[in-house]
Amino acid sequence: MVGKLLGVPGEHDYRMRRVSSTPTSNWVLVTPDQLSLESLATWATRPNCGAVVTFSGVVRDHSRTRENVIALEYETSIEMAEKRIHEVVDEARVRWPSLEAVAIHHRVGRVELSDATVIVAVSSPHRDDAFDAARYCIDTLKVSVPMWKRELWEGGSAWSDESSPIVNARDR
Amino acid sequence: MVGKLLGVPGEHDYRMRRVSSTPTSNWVLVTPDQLSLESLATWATRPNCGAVVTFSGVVRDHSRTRENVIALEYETSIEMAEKRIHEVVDEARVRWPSLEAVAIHHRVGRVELSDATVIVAVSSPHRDDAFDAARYCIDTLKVSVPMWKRELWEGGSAWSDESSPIVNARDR
Amino acid sequence: MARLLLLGPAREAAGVRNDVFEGPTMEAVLSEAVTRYGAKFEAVLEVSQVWLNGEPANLETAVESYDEIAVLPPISGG
Amino acid sequence: MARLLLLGPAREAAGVRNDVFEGPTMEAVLSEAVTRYGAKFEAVLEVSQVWLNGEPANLETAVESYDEIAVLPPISGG
Repeated sequence: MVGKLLGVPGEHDYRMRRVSSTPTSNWVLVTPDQLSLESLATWATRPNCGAVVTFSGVVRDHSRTRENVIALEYETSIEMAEKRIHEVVDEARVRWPSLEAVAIHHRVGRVELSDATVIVAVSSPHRDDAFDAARYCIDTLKVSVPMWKRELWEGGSAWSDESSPIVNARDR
Repeated sequence: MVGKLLGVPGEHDYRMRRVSSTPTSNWVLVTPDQLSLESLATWATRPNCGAVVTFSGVVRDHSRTRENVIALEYETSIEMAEKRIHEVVDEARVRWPSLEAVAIHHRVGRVELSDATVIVAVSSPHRDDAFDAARYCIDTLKVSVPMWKRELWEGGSAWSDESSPIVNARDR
Repeated sequence: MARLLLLGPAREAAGVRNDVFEGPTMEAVLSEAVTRYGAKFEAVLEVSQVWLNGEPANLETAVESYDEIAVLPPISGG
Repeated sequence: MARLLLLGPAREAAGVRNDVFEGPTMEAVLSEAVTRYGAKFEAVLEVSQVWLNGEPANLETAVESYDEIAVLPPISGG
């Protein structure tokens, strides 16, 4: 089980990093449960950080090729996806060393209209870094994390055709 | 009372715009009450929008010139500030016509450590526009909205020296 | 009478947030304000902008009754 | 035996999510998989990438027992 060996869930990572002299932290989660923007943003808010930027991807009622979408359904290997999201976060920290907290949560399974499919929350002393890093995280997640989306409508469903070959986080 | 004539609070604006054929909406508020990221983000989430970006400015424990900041205190004319924030939003809509909902809330009075002083929430079908517009809104608010910040520490306070001459939103 | 609104450091230096003045110009109002509030206010005024009814104004701008003048030191919101 | 993990459209085309194969190479495993699952899977495989134990692999890569091979069609997360 490659993910078990190479990936660790966010909470564990958090505890490990807390003992370092410059405490930073990651919270990565791929889950069938509803996502909470408030949880991620509150968790990312730190007394030494002036800026918290969040991105929420939400299920919309249309796609590039289809109207009347009523839900999305995501399929993945949770451990493989979490490992790859950790690589996105690690690369973001290399590029923006001022980052404090970085949280990325992604849904699997069925997600209803207007619900969040993915949330990125980033804190930094500087807002430019927070904006740039949040954008890098979502842009890179979309092309580097194994995840497949079905569009559901009344009476049918199909794989999304907005797909791209998988690449590595540091190649973005 | 210039603000009363030219500015309208967000809720009123929202109701007015709802009757138009392409419903868009602004929610602008300058308030002594605690801000709620969840409220702004939930309000900004629309079924035709795939992306919601938020920026939260939070009170941090230091400034450019001072350590051990325990709180900030903002002074303004609420009506004048709301009018100028509306101008920021209007200009953002000119630059990014795809924007759906735009909410900007700003605290006045005393704000404690780690609490939000300002929150921007923007939704759009496209995440690039949502990121760019949110960033424009906070960058422009900082140089175009009349607002004065005192830094408070144990036993003293002083006006922030991170200040800049006021400019117009469309000149940014 | 026109209303003068003093904000942030201008309010602090003047010791008041609202006051009233006769015109006829911005220059007349502001020099009367310096006389009334003193050197500390003058120092803040030098780095401030002035608005008339929410729009940028200059020293020549005419001031009439019910106008609102605002003194805006460099801002620090967000 | 090595484990084959089939995800998204590859899982759908194959009709299974997990399967087991003998090596000795990626090429041997994948051509046996095409035989087992048929033309629809072959079409998906052609646009997919393959990983061995979480790292990109190619047709020459050796496959041993307990290895995990993943077939990754173009992704659509976020």
